[in-house]
Amino acid sequence: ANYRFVIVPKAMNNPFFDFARDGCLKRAKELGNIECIYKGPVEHEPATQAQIIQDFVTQKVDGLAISVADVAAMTKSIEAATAAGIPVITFDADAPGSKRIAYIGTNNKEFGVALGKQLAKMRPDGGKYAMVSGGPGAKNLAERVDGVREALKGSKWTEVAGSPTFCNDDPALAVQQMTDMRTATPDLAAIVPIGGWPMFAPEGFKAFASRNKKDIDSGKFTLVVADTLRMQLELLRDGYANALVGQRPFEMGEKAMDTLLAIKKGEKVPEIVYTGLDLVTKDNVAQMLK
Amino acid sequence: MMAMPMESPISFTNVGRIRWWQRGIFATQTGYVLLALAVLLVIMHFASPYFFTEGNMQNVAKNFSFIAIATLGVTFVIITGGIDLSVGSMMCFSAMITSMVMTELSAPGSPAGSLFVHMAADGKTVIANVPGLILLVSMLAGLGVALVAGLVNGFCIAVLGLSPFVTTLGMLSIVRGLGYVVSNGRGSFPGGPDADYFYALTSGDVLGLPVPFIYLVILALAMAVVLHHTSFGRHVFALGGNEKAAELTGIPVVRVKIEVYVICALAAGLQGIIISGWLGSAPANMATSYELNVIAAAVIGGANLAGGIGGPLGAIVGCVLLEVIRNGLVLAQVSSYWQQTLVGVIIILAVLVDRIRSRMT
Amino acid sequence: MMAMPMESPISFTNVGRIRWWQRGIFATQTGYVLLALAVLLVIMHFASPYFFTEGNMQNVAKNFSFIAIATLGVTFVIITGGIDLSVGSMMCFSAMITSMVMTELSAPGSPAGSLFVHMAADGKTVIANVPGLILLVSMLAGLGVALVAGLVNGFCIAVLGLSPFVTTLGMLSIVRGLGYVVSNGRGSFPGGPDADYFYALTSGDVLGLPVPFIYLVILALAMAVVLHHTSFGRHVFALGGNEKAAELTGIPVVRVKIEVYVICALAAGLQGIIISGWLGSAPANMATSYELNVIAAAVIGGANLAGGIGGPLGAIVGCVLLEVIRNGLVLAQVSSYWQQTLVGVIIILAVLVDRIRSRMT
Amino acid sequence: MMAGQATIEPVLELTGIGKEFGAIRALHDVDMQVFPGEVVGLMGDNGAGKSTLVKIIAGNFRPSHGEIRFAGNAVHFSRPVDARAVGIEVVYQDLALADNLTAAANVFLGRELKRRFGPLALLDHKAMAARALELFGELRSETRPGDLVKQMSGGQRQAVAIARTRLSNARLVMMDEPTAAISVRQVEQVLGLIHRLKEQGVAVMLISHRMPDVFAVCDRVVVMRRGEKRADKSIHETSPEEVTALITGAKEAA
Amino acid sequence: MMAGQATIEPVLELTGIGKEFGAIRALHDVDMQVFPGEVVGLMGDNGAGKSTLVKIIAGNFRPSHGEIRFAGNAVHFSRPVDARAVGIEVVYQDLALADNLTAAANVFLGRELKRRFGPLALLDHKAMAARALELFGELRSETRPGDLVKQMSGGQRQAVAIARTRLSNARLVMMDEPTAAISVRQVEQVLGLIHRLKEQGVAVMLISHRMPDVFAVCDRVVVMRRGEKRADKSIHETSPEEVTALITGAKEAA
Ligand SMILES: Nc1ncnc2c1ncn2[C@@H]1O[C@H](COP(=O)(O)OP(=O)(O)OP(=O)(O)O)[C@@H](O)[C@H]1O
Ligand SMILES: Nc1ncnc2c1ncn2[C@@H]1O[C@H](COP(=O)(O)OP(=O)(O)OP(=O)(O)O)[C@@H](O)[C@H]1O
Ligand SMILES: [Mg+2]
Ligand SMILES: [Mg+2]
Repeated sequence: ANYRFVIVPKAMNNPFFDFARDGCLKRAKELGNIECIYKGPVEHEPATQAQIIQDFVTQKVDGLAISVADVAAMTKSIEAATAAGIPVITFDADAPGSKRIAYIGTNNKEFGVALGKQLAKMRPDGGKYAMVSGGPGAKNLAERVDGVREALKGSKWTEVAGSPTFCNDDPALAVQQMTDMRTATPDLAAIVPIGGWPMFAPEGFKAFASRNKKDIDSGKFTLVVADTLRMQLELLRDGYANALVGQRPFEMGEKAMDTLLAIKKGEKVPEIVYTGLDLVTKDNVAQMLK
Repeated sequence: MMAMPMESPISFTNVGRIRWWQRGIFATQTGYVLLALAVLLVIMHFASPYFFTEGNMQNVAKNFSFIAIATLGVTFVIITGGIDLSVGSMMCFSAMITSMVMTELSAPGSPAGSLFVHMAADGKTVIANVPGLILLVSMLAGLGVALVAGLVNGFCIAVLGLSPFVTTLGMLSIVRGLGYVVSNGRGSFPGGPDADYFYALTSGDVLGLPVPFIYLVILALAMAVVLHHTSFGRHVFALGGNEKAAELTGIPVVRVKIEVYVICALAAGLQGIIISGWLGSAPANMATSYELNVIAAAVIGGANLAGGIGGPLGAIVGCVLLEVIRNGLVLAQVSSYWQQTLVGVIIILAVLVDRIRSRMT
Repeated sequence: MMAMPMESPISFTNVGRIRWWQRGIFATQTGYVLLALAVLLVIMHFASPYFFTEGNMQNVAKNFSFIAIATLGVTFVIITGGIDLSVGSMMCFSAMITSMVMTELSAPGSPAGSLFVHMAADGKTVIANVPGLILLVSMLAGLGVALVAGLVNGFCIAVLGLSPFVTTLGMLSIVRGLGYVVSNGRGSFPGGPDADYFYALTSGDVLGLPVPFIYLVILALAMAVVLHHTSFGRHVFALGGNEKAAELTGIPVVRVKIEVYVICALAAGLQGIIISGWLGSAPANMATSYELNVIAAAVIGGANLAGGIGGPLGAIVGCVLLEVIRNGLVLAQVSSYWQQTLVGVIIILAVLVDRIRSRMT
Repeated sequence: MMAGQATIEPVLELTGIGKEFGAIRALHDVDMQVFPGEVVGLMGDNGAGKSTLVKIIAGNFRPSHGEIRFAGNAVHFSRPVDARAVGIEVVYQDLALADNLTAAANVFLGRELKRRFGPLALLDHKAMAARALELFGELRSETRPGDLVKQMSGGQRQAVAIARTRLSNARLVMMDEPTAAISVRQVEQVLGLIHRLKEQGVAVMLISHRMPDVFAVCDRVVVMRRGEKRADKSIHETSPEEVTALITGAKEAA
Repeated sequence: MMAGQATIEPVLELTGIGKEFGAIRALHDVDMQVFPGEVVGLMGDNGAGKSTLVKIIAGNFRPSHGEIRFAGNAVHFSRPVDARAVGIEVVYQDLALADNLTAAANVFLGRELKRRFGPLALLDHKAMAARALELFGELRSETRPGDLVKQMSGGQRQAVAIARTRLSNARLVMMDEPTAAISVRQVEQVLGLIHRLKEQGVAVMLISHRMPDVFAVCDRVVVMRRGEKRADKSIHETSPEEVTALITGAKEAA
C-alpha cells in the first residue's frame, strides 16, 4: 500500500462505527494502493482519543479521518497533526473551526429535526414524548436532541421531565430506561431514541414493544428511532416500531478514503459532504432490506 | 472423659441469652441495608405512583436478576479476600460464544452444522438430532470459555501468587479483546431452530415470575447451603479470615482459590448468556464496566473486600438496592444529570444506615 | 546505661551482610516490574522504528505524566489499605470547574468578572488586576472542589467508618453527575486573557521536557520525602500495616485517613487541570473509567491493596509500563482488536516477573 | 500497705466498671484503686476480663457502666490517644505492632524523633535506631532495630512492645502478659524494669499468669473471675496457693 | 534414656538442617532425633530459631540445607498439608486461627465432621460444637464453641489451637509455646495432655520458656542458641540452672 489512512472512531465499542470501518476497508481494497487502519478509544473518552491521534502523528501516517469526541480537544490535536504535515478530515462528528480539511457525515441538527418531523408527521395530534440518548458528553447527540426539540417546538408535543435518559451506549440499559419511562408516564405517546441502542437488543426491544403492541397498532404510542441497521429494519418490518431515520456510516467510511486520497493527490475537495439521511417507514422497509 | 479432678465445673455464668436483635441478620450489614432498602421503597412509592405496580415490580425483579447471578459468583471471590474485575467482559464473551456457536451449528452448510442440521428439500433447515441439542452444545461452549478464563485467573492467583486485582484486570482486557477479535467487533445474535427454546429459557415467565429471577433464587439457595453447610464453604470463609492460618491448618488453599475464581467466571458466563437471551443479541460492548456495579452490589450488601464476610442474601439485597435506585429515579422523572449524583448519594446513605448498628453496641 | 550484669553481650553473630541484590529496590516488586519494563522497551524498539524517536519519547513522557500525578495520590490511599475510585470523575470535575471559573471571570459583563476584567473602549477585554490572577483564582477553585470531595470521602471513611470502596464509588457517581449538572452536560473550555498562561503552564516544554513531566518529578520527590522521612508518612504506613495497632499506639488515625483522601483528591484535581490544559478543553466525559488505570498503575508498580506497601517510584513505573504498552502497540500496528487482548497479557506478564524474586528466596 | 497509702491520692480509681459485649458480660461492677509507685498484679482465669479491663482504662473500649477517675479527675477517653496523652502507657496482649515497619519504627510509633531542617521536621532515623538498640539491650533481647517486625520471632516482637513503654513519662503503665513469649533472661529484665518504674513513682499494673513473677514484683494482687473482682489483697497477706484457688474458683472470694 | 531407645527407629530425624532468611542465618547445621513416645523440650533465647525449626518440620518453610527423615523415609514437604497427611500435628506460636470463624469451626478446620444426605455431605454443626465443648472441657478452659475467635481472650484462643491436636492420630505433635497465654489450671491440663500423648506412643516436641513445665514433662531437652544446637541432654542429666546458662550463653555448650 502506498498510503496509510487511519480512521479514528469516537468509541470502538459502538457498532455504528463498524459500518464506517467496513466501508473504509472495502473502498481501500477497491482503490488498491491504500491501507485502512481502524483504531480509537474503546470507550468514548476524549483524552484517550487525543493520545491515539498523537501516536499516529508519530507514525507519520498519510491521512486521518476522525469522528470528533470533543471539539475543543480535537481542535488542538488536529492542529498538531496538520503541523506535522498530515491531512485531517472529520467524519460523523465535526470540529468546525479546526484545521480539518473536510467533514463527511450527517448534519446532526438536521438529523434530529428529521426525527422530530417524522414524529410530528405521523402523529400531528401530539402528546407527551421522551428521548433516549447515549451519553451526556457527546456533542453530536446533544445536537440531535436539540434538533428533535426544535422540530417539535410549537407542535402539540411536550417533552416529559427526565428526558433524555442516557444509556451510555448500553443496549440493555436503553431498553430498561424505555420500559421505566413508559411506566412512569402511562400516557406517554412517543419515545424517540436518538441512536439505535435499544434496537441493538432486538429481543429486549421486542419484549418492550409487544407489551405496548396494542397502543402501537392503534396509534397511541409511537416509536421513531434513529439509525437503520439491519436488525432495526427487521424490527420495523415486523411492526415493532413506526419509523426509522438512518445515517449512512458505510458511505462515510468510503467517502473518507476517497477524500483523503484526493487530498493526497492535491485535488480540491468540498469542505462539507453530507452523506444524507434515510427515512424508513413500513412503506419502504422491504426495499431497504434488500 | 475427664481425666483429672475438677476444681469447679466449666460453666458460662457470665453469658446471657443473645436477644433476637443481636443475632443472625440483625447483626450484619445486610440486615441494615435491607432496612435502608425498605425506607427507599417507601420513598419511591411516594415519588411515583407507578412504582408499586405489578408490571414495574416484574421489571425490577428481572433487571436485578440480570446482575445478581454474577454478584453471587463474585461474592465467593470477595469472601476469600480476592476480587474479580473480569466479570463484565466474561459476561459478554460467554454470551457471544454461545450465540456464535448456536448460529454456526444451525447453518446447514457449515462443517460443524452438518452434524446437527440439514437442509430439507423445501429449503428449510431441519434439526438432524434431538431438539435442544444445539442449544445445549452452544451453552456448554459459552460456559466452557468462562471455565477456561476462570481457571487461568485461578491459576495465576493461587499458583503463581499474582495480585487478584492485576490478574483479573488483565483478564478483563484479554477477554474483551478476544470478544472483539472473534466477532470482528460486531457482536453476534442467537439464531437457528433452537433460538426459541433459548429465548424461552432466558426471558420467559413462569407463573408470572421472570425465569432469571427463578434461577437466581435457586442459585442463591444453593450458594447458602454451600457456604454454610459444606466444608468447601468453610474453607472459603477460613481463607478470607486468615489465609496463612488456612494454609497452616491443612486447607487445600490453592484448590479452593482456583475453585472460587472458576465459580465466579461460570456465574458471570451464565449471567451473560441469560442477558443475551433477553436482549436477543450479544453486542461486543455488552456489560461494559458492569464489574464495578457487580462488586459494588456485593459490597453494599455486606461483603467485605478484606475477606471473610459475605453471603447470597447480601449480594441480592445489594443488587435490588442498585436497581431500585436506578428504576426509581427514572420513574420519579428526575433530570438525567441529577440522577447520577443522586445514585451516588443514595448508595452512601444506604450503607450509612449500617452504622446505626455499630453505634448501638 | 545497663543496670544489670550481662551474661553474654548482645550481638548478632548469626546475621550476615545483606548483599546489594537483597536490598532496596531489588527486594521489591517495583524493581522487577522495572526489569519487565526494560524488556518491553527493547521489544518495542524492534517492533517499531518510531518508538525510540525523540518525538515519541516526549509523547510517552507526557502521556504517562497525565495519569502519574493522580497515581501518586491514589498510592497514598492504597498504602493505608484504602481505595479511591473517584479519581477519574474528580479529574474531570476539577478541570471543568477551573475552566468554567476562568471563563466566567474573564467575561467583562458577568458579576464576578467585573472584579478582574473590564472592557476597553475598543471592545477588547483588559485585565483589571495582576496578570495571572484569574488563572490563580480559577485553579484554586478547581482544587477547592477537589478538596471538598476529598474531605467528604475522608469523613465518611475515617469518621463514619464506611467502606472506602462504596464511599468512593458513590463519590465517583456524585462528582461525575455534578459535572454534568454544572455544565449542562456540555463540558467547558478554558478561555479569557489568562488562557495562554494556562496552556503554557500545563502543556509547555522546558528544555525539551514536557512540563507535566517536570511537575511529576517534583511531586514524586516530595512524596518520597513525605513517606519516608516525616512522621505523617510513618503513620500512613503504620495504618496500612495494622490499623488497630496504629490506633492503639496513639496515632491520630482519623486525621491521617482524612489527609490521605484529601491528598488523593487534590492530586486527581491537579491532574485533571493539567490534562484539560493539554486538551484545551474539559469535556464532561473526560477521564471516564480512568480510576481503574490509575489504581492498576499503582498496583502494578508494587503497591499492595491490602495496605502497608507502596511508593512514588512504583507508581511511576506502573504508569510508564501502561503507557508504553498502549503507545507501543499502536506504533507496532497491531490490529486494534488484538491490542486489547495483548494489553491484558502484557500486564499479567509484567507482574509475573516479580515472581522470579519470590521463587529465588 | 494499702492502709499506709490511703492518704495519698490514687492515680487510678475505678468504680462499678461493667462491660457487656452483646450477651457476654465481660466485666461486672469492678471497683479498684491504684496508687503511685504501686505495682498491682491482676490475675484471673482465661476470659476473666483482665484484658478488657485494661482496654477500658486505656480508652480502647468505653465501659458500659461505671466511672474512671485518673489522678483525681473523672475521665472519658474516647480513643487510646486520649489516655496516652494523660500518661497511661500500655503493653497490649496482642502487642499492637505494625508488621510492615521496622522494630525501631514500631518503638517510636506516634512519638518519632525528628530533626528540624528549616521549616521541615524530618525523621531522625539514626537516633531512633540507636535508641531502640539501647532499649533492646536493656531488655537483653537480641532484636535488630532495622528488621521488619513481620520477620521477627514471638519474643522479639514482645520486646519491641515492651521497649515502647520506656519512652514516655507515664504515670500508669499497664502490661498485659508482657512475659508470655520472652525467654528466661528477658523475664528478669522486665521484672527489673517494673522495679525501676516503681522506684520512679510510676504505678504499674501487671497482668500475668506466671505466679512467680507476680509474687516477685507486686505489692498487691487483684483476682478476677468471670468478670468480677474476687479478691484484692496485699501480697504479704496471701499465697500462691490461695491465689490459684481464687483463680480456678476452688475458693469463691477473699 | 536416649541410649535405651537407640534400637527403636526415630520418628523424626534431622540432619544438617540450615535456613537462611536473606542475610539472617536462622538455623545452622541442626541434627536431631525424636523417638516415638518421647517428649523433647526445645528451649532457647528469643530468636534462637525454635519456631523456624518447627515450621521447617511442618512443611511451612523449606530448609536451605539438610535433610528431614520422617518414620524412616526422607521427606520433602512442600506445604503444611503434606506434613499433616503423614501425621505431624502442630500448635503454632501465632496460633493460626481464622478470626472470622467460631471456635468450633477453627478446631475442626480442614477435618470437618459431616453427615451424608444422599449425594451431599453436609457439615454436622451440632456434633462439632459438642465435641469442641468436650475438648475445651478437657483443657478446663471456659471457651464457648459458638463464639467467634475474633472476640476471644488470648488464653481462649490458645485453647482453641491446642484442642485441634486432639482430633487427629498424629505420630508427632509439636507445640510452640502452648502455655504462653493460658492460666494456671489449663497449664496443668496441657501438661497432662502431653503425658497422655506420650503414653499413646506419640512423639511430642515442646517449645517453652517456662523451665518448670519443661522439667515436668520432658524426657530430653534440646537447647538452641543463635540458630545452632548447643545441647541435647536427658532431663535427668541436667538442671534448670544449666539450661538457663546455656540459653543465655553463659555456658557455651554441653
Ligand atoms: N471484642 C469482643 N467482643 C465480644 N466478646 C469479647 C470481646 N473481647 C473480649 N470478649 C469476651 O470477654 C471475655 C473477657 O475477655 P478478656 O480478653 O478480657 O479475658 P482475659 O482475662 O484477658 O483472658 P486471657 O487471660 O485469656 O487473656 C471473654 O469471654 C471474651 O470472649
Ligand atoms: N520470615 C522470616 N523472614 C526473615 N527472618 C525471619 C523470618 N522468620 C524468622 N526470622 C528470623 O529468624 C530468627 C529465628 O526466629 P524464630 O521465630 O525461629 O525464633 P524463636 O526461637 O522461635 O524465638 P521466640 O522464642 O522468640 O519465639 C529470628 O532472628 C528472626 O528474626
Ligand atoms: Mg487477656
Ligand atoms: Mg518462636
